[in-house]
Formats: sequence, C-alpha cells, structure tokens
Amino acid sequence: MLRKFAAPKIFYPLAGKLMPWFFWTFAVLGAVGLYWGLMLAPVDAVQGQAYRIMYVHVPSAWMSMMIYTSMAVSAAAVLVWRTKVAEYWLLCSPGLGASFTFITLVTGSLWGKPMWGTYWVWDARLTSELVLLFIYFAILAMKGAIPDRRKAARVMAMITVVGFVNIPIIKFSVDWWTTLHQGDSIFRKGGPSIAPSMLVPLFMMALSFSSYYFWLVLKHIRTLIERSAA
Amino acid sequence: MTENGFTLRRYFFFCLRLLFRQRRDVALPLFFFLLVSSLFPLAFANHAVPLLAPAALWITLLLSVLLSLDNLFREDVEDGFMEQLMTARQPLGLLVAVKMLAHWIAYILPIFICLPLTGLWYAMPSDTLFVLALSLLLGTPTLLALGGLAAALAAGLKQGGTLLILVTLPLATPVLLFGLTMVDMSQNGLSYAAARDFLAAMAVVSVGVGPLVTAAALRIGMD
Amino acid sequence: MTENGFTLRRYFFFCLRLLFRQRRDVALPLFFFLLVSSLFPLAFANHAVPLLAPAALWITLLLSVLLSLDNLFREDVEDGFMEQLMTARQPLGLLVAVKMLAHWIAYILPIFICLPLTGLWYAMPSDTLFVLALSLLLGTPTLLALGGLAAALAAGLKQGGTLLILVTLPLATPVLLFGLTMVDMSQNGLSYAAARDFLAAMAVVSVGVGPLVTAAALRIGMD
Amino acid sequence: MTSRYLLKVENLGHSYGAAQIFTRVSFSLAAGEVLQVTGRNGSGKTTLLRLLAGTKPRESGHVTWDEDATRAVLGHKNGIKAELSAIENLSLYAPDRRSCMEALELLGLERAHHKKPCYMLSAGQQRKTALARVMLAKANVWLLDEPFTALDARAHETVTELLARHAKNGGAAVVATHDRLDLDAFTLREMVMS
Amino acid sequence: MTSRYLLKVENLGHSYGAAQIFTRVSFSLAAGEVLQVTGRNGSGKTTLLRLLAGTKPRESGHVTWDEDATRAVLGHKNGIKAELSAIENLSLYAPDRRSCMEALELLGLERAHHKKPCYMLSAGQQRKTALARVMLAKANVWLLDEPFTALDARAHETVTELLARHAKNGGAAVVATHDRLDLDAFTLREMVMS
Ligand code: HEM
Ligand SMILES: Nc1ncnc2c1ncn2[C@@H]1O[C@H](COP(=O)(O)OP(=O)(O)OP(=O)(O)O)[C@@H](O)[C@H]1O
Ligand SMILES: Nc1ncnc2c1ncn2[C@@H]1O[C@H](COP(=O)(O)OP(=O)(O)OP(=O)(O)O)[C@@H](O)[C@H]1O
Ligand SMILES: [Mg+2]
Ligand SMILES: [Mg+2]
Repeated sequence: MLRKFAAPKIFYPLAGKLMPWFFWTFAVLGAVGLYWGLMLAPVDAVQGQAYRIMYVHVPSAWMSMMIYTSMAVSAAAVLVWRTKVAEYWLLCSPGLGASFTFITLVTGSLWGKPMWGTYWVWDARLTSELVLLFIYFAILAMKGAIPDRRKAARVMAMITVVGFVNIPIIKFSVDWWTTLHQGDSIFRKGGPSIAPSMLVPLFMMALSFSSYYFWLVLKHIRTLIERSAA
Repeated sequence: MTENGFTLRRYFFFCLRLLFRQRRDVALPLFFFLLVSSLFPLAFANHAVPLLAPAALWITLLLSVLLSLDNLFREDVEDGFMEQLMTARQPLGLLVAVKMLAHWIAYILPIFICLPLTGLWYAMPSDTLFVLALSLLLGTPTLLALGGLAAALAAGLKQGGTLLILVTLPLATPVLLFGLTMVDMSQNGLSYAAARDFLAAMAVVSVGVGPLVTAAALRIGMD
Repeated sequence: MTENGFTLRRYFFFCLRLLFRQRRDVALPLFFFLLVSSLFPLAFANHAVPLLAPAALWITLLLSVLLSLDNLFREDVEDGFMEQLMTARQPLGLLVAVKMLAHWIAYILPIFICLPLTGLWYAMPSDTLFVLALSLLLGTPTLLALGGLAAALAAGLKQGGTLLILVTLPLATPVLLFGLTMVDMSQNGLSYAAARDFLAAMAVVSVGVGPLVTAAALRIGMD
Repeated sequence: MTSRYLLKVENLGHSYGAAQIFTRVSFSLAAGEVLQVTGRNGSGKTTLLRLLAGTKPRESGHVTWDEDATRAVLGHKNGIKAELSAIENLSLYAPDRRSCMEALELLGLERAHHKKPCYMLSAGQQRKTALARVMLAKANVWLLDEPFTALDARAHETVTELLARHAKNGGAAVVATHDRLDLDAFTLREMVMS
Repeated sequence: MTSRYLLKVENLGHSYGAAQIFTRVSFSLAAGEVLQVTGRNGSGKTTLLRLLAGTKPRESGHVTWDEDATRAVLGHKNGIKAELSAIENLSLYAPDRRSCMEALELLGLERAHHKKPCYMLSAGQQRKTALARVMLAKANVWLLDEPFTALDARAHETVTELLARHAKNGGAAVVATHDRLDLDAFTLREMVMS
C-alpha cells in the first residue's frame, strides 16, 4: 500500500494535489500565529517581552528534529527497498533541516543573552543541537561530493541512520544532564505547563512551519521527478 | 566448491603483517596520542590540569583513532586490492571485520598499554584512571565503526581524510559525551552504570552492524 | 630556449582548481577547526572555558594545518605528476612555494575568516581575540613550512599522515608556545612585542627557506 | 561439471549516467573456452569484466554462473600490496611457499626478486606477480583485463601457454586485450565491443 | 641547432644497493633520431629513462644535454590529475583550448570525453591524455616509457606516426617499449638492455 504511493508515477500527481493545501496552511496559520503570538498573547510574568522569541525558537527546534526523523525514515526505506521517492525525500530535506537548526541556534542564542546573560553555554542540549547542525553539514557534504544522485542518496541514508542517535539525545538531554536550558514544558507527563493563550499561537506556528517544509519538499521532489523523466 | 580464495585467518595475518610493515613501526598513533596529550598540560600551563585530564585524553583518543583510520581503505581501492576483496569467497563484511580487528590490535591496543603513563603525567588518581580507561575501551569499537564507515565512503569517493573527520566527528560526539559523563559521575561518587551500559550497547551494535554497513558503503563507492 | 613547460601563474591556478575540485568544498579543514574547537568547551564543560580558549584554539589550528597537509605531495607522487613537476622548466622550489600558497588560500584563510565566530563561542574579549588571531597568523607560515617538509618526506617514503604529525608536532611546539606567550602577555597587560617578533622572524625564514628544503626532500624521496 | 556452460551472459547492458556503453551483450562460456574481448579504447571491455566479476553492480540483463564456477580476477591495476614482497602477497592465496615460488619462476620472475617489497619491482615484474596470483587461486574461470601490459615477449608467450593449458584442463577465461591471442581455434572465441 | 647531438650519454651506470642494473651505457642522440630501448622486464629501461629525465639522481657516468634541448617526459604512470578533465589537465601545458582539443582528437579521444574528470576515462583514454600532454609540451626530446600501454591498434599507429613526424621536424625521442617501433631505418636506432 505504502509502496504503491511511493512510486513516482503516483506520487507526482498526489504531491501536486497536496501542495496548495500545505502552502495555504503555511501562509494563513503563519500570519495568524505570528500576529497572535507577537501582539495578542500576554506578557510573560518572569521573562517579559523576550519570551516572544519562543514563537520562532520552539517551532524551528521541533522542525529541526522532525525533519531529521523524517529523513531517517526515508533513509530506512532507501536502504531496505531502494524506494525512489524516499531517495528524493532524502536529497531534498537536509538543506531545510540545516536551516531550521541554524534558526534554532540563532534565536536560542539571542534569547539566551537576556535570560542567561550569555549567548552561548556548553550544555548538553545546546551542544547536541549544534552537533545536529554538523550532522546536517556532513550529509550535505556527501551530497555535494557525489555527482550521481542515486549513489548520493544511499550514502546519505547511511549517515542519516547512524546520526539518528543524536535525536533522542537532544530530546532527553534536559533530563539526563543538568542543563541551563529549561526542561520540557509542553510534551511532558501531566500536560503542558504553559498558559493556553500562549500555547495556541505556538501550535499554529508549529503547524505553519511544518506545512512550509512539506510544501517545499514536495515542490523539489516534483522537479526531481520531472528531471529524471526528461 | 573447490577450496580457493583466502581464508579469514590468513587475511588477518596478512593485514597485521601489512600494518607492521607499512608504517615501519605501528607506534605512530601511539606517539600521536602521547604527543598531543602532552601538549595539553603544556598549553594549559597551571590551569587545573588534573581537572581537564579526562576531557583532554578523550579528545586525543578520538583524534588518534580517526587519524589512524585515514587510509583504512583508500590504499586498497587505489592499488586494486579492493577488487580482490570483493571477489573473495568470504563475504566482504567479514573481511572488513577482520581488517578492523587487526587495526585495533596494531593501533589502538598500544595506546591502552601506555595509558597508565599518561595518567601519571596528569597526576590522576588511579580509580579515575580506571573509569577513564574503561570508558575509552568501551568507546573505541563505536569510534572504529564510525570511522570505518566514513573511511569506506571517503575511499570510494576519492575524498581525503578531512571528509572522514567531518563525517565522523559529529557522529562521535555522543560517544565522547557519554564517556565523559561516566568519568564525571565516578569523580562525584555517583554510579556511572547508566552511561557505561549505554556505551557498551553502542559498542555491541557497532561490532555487529558496523562491518556490514561499511561493506555496503564500499560497494557503493566502487560503483 | 623555446617557450615550453608551464608557468608559475598557470600552475598556481591549476593548484587552486584542483583543490577546489578535489574536495568539492574546501570548507573541510574549516569544519574540522570549528568542530574540534567546539569539542573542547563541550568536553571541559564549565571549567573555565574562556581561560582555556587560546590554548584550545592554538592546538586546534595546529592540528587543522597538519591534517590539511596530509596528502600535499603524496598524490603527486602516486599519480606520477611529481615527475612532471621535477622535469618542469621552473625550479622545483618555486613550484612548491606556489603550491603552498594555493594551499594556504584554500585551507587556512577560511579559518581566519571564521575566527571571530569561534571567539564568540568561547566568550573571548575582542582584544584577546585580536592578539590570538595575530599569533595564529604569524604562526601559520612556520607550521606550513614544517608540515610541508614532513609531507615531502612522508610522500617519498610511502608513509602515511601519522608520520607527518609525528615529525611536525615536536618541531611545532615552540611556535605554539610563543603564540600562547603572546596571548598570555597581552591578557596580563604586558607587551607581547618580543614573542611577536620572534614568530614573525620564524615566519620570514619559513617562507624563504621552507620551499627550498621541501624541494630537496622531495628529490631525495624520489631516489 | 554439472552443466554445459560455466558462465552465461544474457542481454547485459550498462550505462554511465546518460551514456550507454553497451546493450544486449550475450554469450556463454563453456569449460575449455577462452573468450577474447577486443574493441577500441573506451568500448567497455573493463566495464564488462567488472560486471562479470561483480565489482560493479549489474543494471540490466542476466549473468548466470555455474555452481562449480570459481573466479580469479585481474584488473588494470595489479591488486598487489607494494610494501609486501611477491611471496608475501601470494601467501594469501596459497600458503605454501614452494608453489608460490614455482608460479613466479614459471612466469619469469627470478628468485632474486621474490623477497623484496613489490614497490622495488619493475612494472613488468609487478604484473607477473599479479598473474602468479591468478594461477595460484585455482579458480576455473579467469577474468583478465589486459594481462599482457608491461610484459616482455617471453612472458607474453608464457601467459599464452598458461591460458592454453588452463583451457585444456577444463578451465575457461575471458580476456580483454588489444593483442591477438595466439590460441588454437578450438579454444579461442572472439567478441568485438563497439 | 648548435651541435651535432641533442643528448649524449657516456658510461652511465646504476645500481640499487648491491644490485648493479647496468653499467657503461653510452649513446648519443641527434635531431631526427628515435632510440628504441628494449630488453626483458627488469633490465633497467625505466631506470635509464628516469636518469635521463633527472627524476632519479645520477650515480656514475655523464649525461650531456644540448643547450637547445627541452624534455617532455611520460612514465609508466600517466601523471595526470584524476579529478580534472583532460582539457583542464592539458591547460597547464598549453593554455589555449583549441590546441588541447586538437591534440586529444588527433590521438583519438572523442570530444565527448574531453570534459569529464579523468577518473571516469578508460585506461586507454587516460593514456591518450598523457600522450597529448607530451605533444603539447613542444619539447624537442621526448622520453617515453612504454607509450603504447593500454592503447588500441589505431592509437598505436597514430603514436608511431607522431613519432615519425616529430623526428622529421628535428625532434628526437627515447622510447622504451616491448613492441617493435614501425619507423623507417633512417630514424630508428635500437638499444637492447640486458
Ligand atoms: C542556542 C541556544 C538554544 C538552543 C540550541 C536551544 C535548543 C532547543 C531545542 C532543540 C528545543 C526542542 C526540544 C524538544 O522539543 O525536545 C528547544 C525547546 C525550547 N527552548 Fe531552547 N534552545 C536554546 C536557547 C533557549 C533559551 C535561551 C530559552 C529560554 C530561556 C529556551 C527555551 C526553550 C523552550 C521554552 C523550549 C520548549 C521546550 C518544550 O516544551 O519542549 N531555549 N530549544
Ligand atoms: N565512472 C565512469 N563514469 C562515466 N563514464 C565512465 C566511467 N568509467 C568509464 N566510463 C566510460 O565508459 C566507457 C567504457 O570504459 P571502459 O573502461 O569499460 O573501456 P575499455 O574498453 O576498458 O577501454 P580501454 O581499452 O581503454 O581499457 C569509456 O568511454 C569511459 O569513458
Ligand atoms: N627502488 C628499487 N630498489 C631496488 N631495486 C629496484 C628498484 N627499482 C627497480 N629495481 C630493480 O631494478 C631493475 C630495473 O628496473 P626497471 O624498472 O628499470 O626495469 P624495466 O626495464 O623498466 O622493466 P619493465 O620492462 O618491467 O618496465 C629491476 O630488476 C628492479 O627489480
Ligand atoms: Mg579497459
Ligand atoms: Mg619499466
């Protein structure tokens, strides 16, 4: 069933149908979420206005990990079944993943200055996120080093799978080590510890970011399919 | 089928002989380890050397392992020996495993033998040294597996040692982190079992899966 | 004599093109630098990172330069191109100098461009960073010359990169020490002119004599 | 022998990117046969041999090996270790020194050269070491890519004789070469790549 | 031309450690002459050529070059950079693309192969690139070590023709090869190493 959808012939029109949905989700939720988050949401009792960076920081942090996870899944498909679409997915994703990781690092640093008094500390979460950026770079370097696309995809798949250990480390770093970075406040046992009026725009932003990612990836994959058909 | 091709045992000794011949002395990664680990106390002067010892030694080991792996497969690809390995009766994964074992014996083992000496330099208490040695020992299989994979990719792709390091270092960081956590825990009198088990689990996976993945990478590179 | 053989200018661009082609991106030593220099603070956790910054960066630069030199000449020897260089109209020493210059531009320059970023990580005050950068800059010609010489010896003797590091590291230690002295002096508000002048003098000698010695080493190796 | 052929190739094709090197190469090789593959530079001889050896993944077509078939491969590159001596190199394929030395001497590499590291050997002497390896592997199908490279006239003859003897003993070979193989008509078959 | 010979060799000898490879090799080479060096594997052809090229230090004897003489060297190894294309490799020796392409096409390397990195070329195609380099260097003395390696029959002929033309234009060459050079008697001189 899944493998049927993974055939380029079926995937191509399907992607074409989905793309406008993703685009409009991205645009509308992004605009609303941003306005809500930056203008309407209440000022934080402890952090003041600075906390608003959260509306970019947290969704891009999630994206950086979500994109990697999606790559790891496609990597498995590439290595086990040699699925064409999974190869394309793998080829198109790391650039975007690296960008979101970069944004996370930059917004986190900017947020760190008022909160912790420094742009950067070497604690486990920050470092593992930086390592994620380097892993993305390594994957991109392999892509650049191999002119042949299919070969490149298989090599990238291997590195992606091996590098996946880093994802749980990012996620659980706040529990495993004592860190300056705060612990999970949303996806945790006993429900989120953030006020709903702050939470809703956050989720909107997250949805908007992921729609943006899907929209771009589908677009790139379609051009790749077109190019290989030509 | 008739008896032909080379056996694993013969290939193992072939690798060892080559390693010992090629470098004249296999002591070079060891020297690198000793040299670089002596650079740290030198460079850091009086700033709390014993405190830094585990970290400095871990980084040095990491770099020594990666350096020693630089041309693990490149030479084989360049002189055409890789074709012999690929057409051998034995599966390529096994041959790779044998080669890595020989590599470990020739390059990594001497480092462990000299570790007490380094501990002395850094004035490390012997129980810290023990935990450090254990963490390094548990770390090396994973480092070797990661480096081997990267070396296989680099060899097939005609890329130099720097690519190897670029690919391996980020992947190796978790190993480093857990290794240091182990030492840290024990220094603070806490149980380091969790980190140790994690490293051990990674080592087991590396030994089991590493050679297979590396073999696959080699085949892709030869494509 | 008729116009033949290649000119220095053409060889310079040939080298650059090769460097950029070979590695796809020349950013690799840079990445190595960034990666390793981020390993240190990570490994040392909260133990006085800014205090260690100059030493850590110096060691990392040292290793990046040496690594980038790993196969400076080995490939030329292996693919037979060295014979072309040795029979060229231009003296081998000049060709070596040109090659090292290209190498410096492709591999070392990017590191300096990214140095401010690293300074940020280590939370270094900008005047320390400036002195550090100056000390590194004055150190690189000497490191390159030493590494080049070792690479030439290693290429002829069919020895790998570890020999290179083994030979170069002890020789490079004085450079490291003077570089660190410079930073130390300035941090303590003293004049660092003496150390700076010493490094500069070494750099001048290296640029002048290095390529000649390296060329001689290459000829011996080809024997 | 359990079947009529040791190796059967059907509709084999290969392309590098968009460039199709060859399509629909078919032949079968029985015991006692030597297939000479000729063709201009770049016609795909090496590619074909590597596909047969399995060192390059097959894209289209079928290659069927008889279950008794064992391969010995010689490529453009010798595949010997420069730091080891000829004898040490061969010891991987046949552990007893005597047979190694016999193979080397048969090919014309004098005893004085058996023990020095191979990087001290001349080009032809290195090629001879690699050929000795093929002989020692005791495989029944030889895949040889330009075996005569760097060989002098006498060694050239020796290799031809070895091929003839190999075929007579029930072996088979695929040989890519620009020289004409001097074998009798029963043994020799030819294929021109284009 | 200011003198009767381009290259004069007197009593040249070489030994590796205790093994003396040759002693008292003497010859002189005038414009218009091609010297073919033959001899069994390991007889010292490559050593001789490297002594002439100056890539191996001379031990005994004299090598005198005419002051007009310029050398182009081709060894067993091609000396081309695998990551660069044929054209890029040649651009070091002759910067204008047109003459590079002409040289390559003359040797039979089709235009389709001029721009891909050389590691994607077949063995013969790589050899052709290296030979094109020799042509482009515009030297009057060619030192060629087994130039015909990996070449197909047509390229073999072409190289022979190029040698003849080079000699006619006042050049000279030393060629080590196991094949017989097919040059006219005025041009060809022979030396057998033993
Ligand atoms: C460069 C510095 C920083 C980096 C690399 C970073 C990285 C991350 C990452 C990877 C996550 C996602 C974790 C997950 O979903 O499991 C995250 C979430 C978060 N970060 Fe940061 N961060 C940085 C600085 C900061 C600062 C300064 C603050 C505020 C004081 C902050 C507040 C948060 C919050 C509230 C979350 C959401 C946590 C949750 O509920 O899951 N971060 N950050
Ligand atoms: N990796 C590669 N990528 C792209 N093209 C390649 C690659 N390898 C070989 N080719 C091309 O494929 C063709 C066949 O190459 P191959 O090496 O099989 O030829 P060959 O018949 O062995 O030639 P030769 O007689 O020169 O050895 C050549 O035109 C070559 O340029
Ligand atoms: N570095 C070395 N050390 C010791 N002996 C060497 C070395 N290089 C070559 N020889 C020996 O010197 C002799 C001459 O070698 P050379 O390469 O000149 O022979 P050649 O005539 O070119 O042979 P071929 O036809 O095989 O190319 C050989 O017997 C070889 O074993
Ligand atoms: Mg071929
Ligand atoms: Mg020779």
